Amino acid sequence: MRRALGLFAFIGFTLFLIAAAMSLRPFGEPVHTEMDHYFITHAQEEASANNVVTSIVFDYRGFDTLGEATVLFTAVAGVLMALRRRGVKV
Amino acid sequence: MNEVVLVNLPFIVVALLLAVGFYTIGFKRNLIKIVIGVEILEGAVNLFLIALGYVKGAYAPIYTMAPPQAENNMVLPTPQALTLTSIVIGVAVSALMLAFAVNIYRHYGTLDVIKIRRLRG
Amino acid sequence: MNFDELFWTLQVLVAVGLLTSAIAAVRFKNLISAVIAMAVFSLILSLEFYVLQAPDVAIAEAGVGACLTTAMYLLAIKKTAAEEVIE
Amino acid sequence: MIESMFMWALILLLFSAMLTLIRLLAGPTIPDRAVALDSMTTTTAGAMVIYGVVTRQAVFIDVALVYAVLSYIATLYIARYLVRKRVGISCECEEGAA
Amino acid sequence: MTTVIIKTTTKYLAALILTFGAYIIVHGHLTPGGGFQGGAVFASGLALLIVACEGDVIRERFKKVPLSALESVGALGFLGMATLGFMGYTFFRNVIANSGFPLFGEPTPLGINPGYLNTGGTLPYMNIFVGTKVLAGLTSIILVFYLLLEVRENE
Amino acid sequence: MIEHLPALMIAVPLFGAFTTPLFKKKPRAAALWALSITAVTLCLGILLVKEVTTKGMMIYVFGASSPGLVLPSGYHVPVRIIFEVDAMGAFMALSAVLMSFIGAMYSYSHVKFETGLEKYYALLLLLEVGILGMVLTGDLFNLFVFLEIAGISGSALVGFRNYRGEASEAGLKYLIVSAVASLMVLFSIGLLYGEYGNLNMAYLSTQIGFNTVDIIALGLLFTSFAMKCGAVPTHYWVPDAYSEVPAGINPTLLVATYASLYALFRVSFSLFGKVTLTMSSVGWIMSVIGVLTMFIGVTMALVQKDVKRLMSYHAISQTGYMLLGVGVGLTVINDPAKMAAFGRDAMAGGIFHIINHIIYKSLLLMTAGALFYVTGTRNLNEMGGLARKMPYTTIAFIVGAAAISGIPPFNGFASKFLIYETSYQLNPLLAIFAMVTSILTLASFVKVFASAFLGPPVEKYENVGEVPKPMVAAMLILAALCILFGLFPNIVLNKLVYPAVDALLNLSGYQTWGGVL
Amino acid sequence: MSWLENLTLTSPSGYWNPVLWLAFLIIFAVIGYIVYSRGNRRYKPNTEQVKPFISGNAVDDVEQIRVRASDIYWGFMEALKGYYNVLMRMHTGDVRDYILWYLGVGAIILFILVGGV
Repeated sequence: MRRALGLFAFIGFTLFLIAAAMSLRPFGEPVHTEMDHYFITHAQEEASANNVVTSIVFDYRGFDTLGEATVLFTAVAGVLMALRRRGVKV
Repeated sequence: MNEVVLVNLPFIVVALLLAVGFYTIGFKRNLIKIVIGVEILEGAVNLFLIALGYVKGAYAPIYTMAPPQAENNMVLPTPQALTLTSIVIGVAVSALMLAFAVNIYRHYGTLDVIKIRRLRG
Repeated sequence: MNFDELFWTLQVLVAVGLLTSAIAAVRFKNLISAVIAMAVFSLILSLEFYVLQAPDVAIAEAGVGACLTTAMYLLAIKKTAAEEVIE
Repeated sequence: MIESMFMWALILLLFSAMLTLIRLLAGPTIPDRAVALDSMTTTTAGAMVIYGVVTRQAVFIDVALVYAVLSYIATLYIARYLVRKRVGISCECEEGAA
Repeated sequence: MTTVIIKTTTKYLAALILTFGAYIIVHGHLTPGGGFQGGAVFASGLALLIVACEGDVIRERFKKVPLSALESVGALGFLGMATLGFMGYTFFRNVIANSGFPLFGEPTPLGINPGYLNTGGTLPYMNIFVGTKVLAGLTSIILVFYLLLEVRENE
Repeated sequence: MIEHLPALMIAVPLFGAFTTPLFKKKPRAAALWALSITAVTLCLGILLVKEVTTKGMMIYVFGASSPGLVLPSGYHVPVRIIFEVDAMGAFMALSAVLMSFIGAMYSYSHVKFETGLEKYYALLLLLEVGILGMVLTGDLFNLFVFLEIAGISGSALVGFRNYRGEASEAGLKYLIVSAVASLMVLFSIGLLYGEYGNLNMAYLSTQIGFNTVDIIALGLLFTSFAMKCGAVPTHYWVPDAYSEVPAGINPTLLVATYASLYALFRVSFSLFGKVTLTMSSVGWIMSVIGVLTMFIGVTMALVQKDVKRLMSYHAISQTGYMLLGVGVGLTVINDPAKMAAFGRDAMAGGIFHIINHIIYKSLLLMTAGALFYVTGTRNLNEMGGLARKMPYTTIAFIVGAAAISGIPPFNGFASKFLIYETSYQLNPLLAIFAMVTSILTLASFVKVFASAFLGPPVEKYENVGEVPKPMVAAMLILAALCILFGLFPNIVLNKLVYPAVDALLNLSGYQTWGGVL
Repeated sequence: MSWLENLTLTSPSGYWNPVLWLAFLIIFAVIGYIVYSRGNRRYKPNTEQVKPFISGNAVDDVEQIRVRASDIYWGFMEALKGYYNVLMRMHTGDVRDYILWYLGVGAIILFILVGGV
């Protein structure tokens, strides 16, 4: 019973995912590229870096990278906390 | 129909990988397998983002020693930056999940999801 | 053989490899085998990033998938059970 | 001409990687699979280098270098696991790709 | 496990990997790579050292390295580089780029070029800080997993 | 400096979080440091609310040469990350900073005897950072990143008591749920990026149309955020997580849940504003889910015997009120007459209920934590007669229970009153369900009060006394806020809630970054 | 009296003023207190009068007169037994079911939205 209902839900959800993938624009032909065009043409003079991806990661979308570093920090703190030796002092 | 499948092949692969990941999370009984399922989902979404950024016949968005025809013919760089963030998040999530799984094994002595149900009702 | 044909051949090969290794990672009863399959999954994913002109992401996926995640999984499995329960 | 040769070499390398994938699926024991992973990594690293040559992007070599170096560590971890385990369970786990 | 082969290989390979990680971190604004990737490679090198040595050796060695403090320092440095933008601009402004600051402050030539290390503004600094943070974080994750195991086996 | 306020809201707690692990052997110092950081953030949050409600939406462009420079010269798309703080975001930010402060104060005594406290406080601050980022940002991918921060730090905190197996179980469940939800959010972000090549929510909302990909993205975002905020068929993680987390984290975790609710509202009203303007089915789905959430939550709460689990099911049921209130508004959004008649009031009720619920549910969960602190158990069957031993806790509990049941003059009544009145106008059945839920809520809190505080005293707890002063202070502050918000609901409504409602409804203002263009 | 109106919460079909409510409450409390104080006081502590009266039976053990939390609303739960059976079967506590419910709800919502109902 559980398995049948679960399979039903799973298949239904997956069909929509495949539908989304099929109805997306063709692979390799992006339509709206204004933002990326700005990055490619302006990254060298504004961030003075040859690697456009790095200039996005640390300059244009640097705040995301701060979030990313925070995620890693959080995970490390969480792992160290979850695997600490003794839970209670006393 | 056939054309759509071939042209959108990476996207279809992404959808199928998502399906595999959801199947793993939904129907496997081992916790480590469930963590693997989450990681398959991560990989699928990362692949999706990168596939969105590809431009036919374009070059990597790096100016250092690039071939001369790469000028003004680069793939979209934003999805790559997003994917980097997403990969780091994936590592963080799987590390924490594995730590919890190890902790659960210490207390419950099993990794069977059916038996890890002290909290219910 | 021109570049376009090469690209699509690579795409098909990578698609097959990704799906196969993912399904293998799910189906293997032994968790070590599943982790090895995940390493292969990560390798092929990295190759796909590479082919799609994203070397930054490919390095990240390589560094993470080839070594760190595999090591974490193996250490975690070492501390727990290696075999999946029989359903 | 030389371009085409590189492309064929690339295809051949990836084809051999596929063959090792079959070994990974079928390999009855864990060491088989570990070796399959290792050889597949090496093959794919070679393929990456050739792809960099085909597209004439020198900076792509870094990726292949990282992969070639790091796969050693993964193999070492697996080996370490197997050594510890041999005392308890034997490695002859008899199930295939199911 | 720690056979002669492993020990000898590790000795040279670890040095190579660590150097390579440092290269990826520092050259992040020129070639593929950056703080996170380099940090991951560096942490992989340390993971190699961890797996190739015996448990006690690792504990002795890494007790002297304040990994979590290193991680905090990396994160704080990254935040501090971002805060530099408050001097007249906004948060995360790349204030050093094209400013003529002696370290990494030169403008880069436009178009395709062989790559000059002394460019990038705050990007190389951020790369280094993030690299420090990532290598400390990932190493401490691996280490805590590994040491937990050793303790349990000894008990 | 005042224009840098949105960035400082993130930078200050982040600085605190990064420095807290340095207090490795000094847990007291870490606690005081975290408390002072949350206090500073509280001051900044109050400043932010004042600024936003008086001067309108605040824009902060990260990395531009000035904070208001949205578009680069010569381009008509935004390229940098933009913080877009309107009254709704400021409202949520205020609740987040307030609750983090209260939680840090409460934790000072509550987790005194545990180890790893520097990590605990760091994670508390990181949870606050995650919430603040989620509610202040105007960038879709940034929303995802902060959603992950909130999810990971929240689940790590749920697993804080690692000597209990149940805590790790709950943490793993929460982590898997939040990982899957955020991955689906990222997938739909990818769909939208693939269609329109941008990540800014204001820009995207001008572009979004009715094609299949957009609608699928809407569905995925809706479902994911609904799961993260604990709407009913996907609510199962809520009782697990809330009951295992230390009580000092409960307020912040509650706000983290409602940050997802905020994201749900933001997606429905702003990002897909053009779509939901003509598709009333989104509003109906939200209302129906709200009613289901309310009813199933409260009936499950009635049969619990674990006190924190009971209160967590009430948290689910109260989420239903918010979904119902805002869903009623969303249903009639394309009908100006109905909107003026009751839609705006319904939304005000739903949004006012967010802060009311955060206050009284935190209060209740804290009293449950105080009971756990003195008795060491959460099982109601083993408690009894604690009223004389813990007078302040009892008073706080009575205030909270009266507020959650909607008894005047406490704050729960004001918002529930608005929701009943307005949902009756849409469909009387909705209002009847809401009232039945309220009655059942009162019934289940009578049960808790009778079995924990009344009855003959238990010998085991002969020697227990009142909990330490910081815990009492935290509870009494919240009890006072309950009474204040109940006595002067109009002030809160006019100063905070109606601006937030108008900010949600003001689609064109959101799309043009508050009139920058 | 504009401040009084300022505090009045109006809704489509009603209004609520906490200050007025409080004033009435105080008036009624005063009336109640007057009525209460005019009654005669017969409360004597430490006598039989303050002991709980349980159908005239003498109960020595305190544990026997405690109403346990799981016994409260027993009748309610008995009456709604079918409903609670279904509900309890939904709450399995299995993490896979959480995800499967998510998939199911997502499929239904997507069906409604894409189908354009």
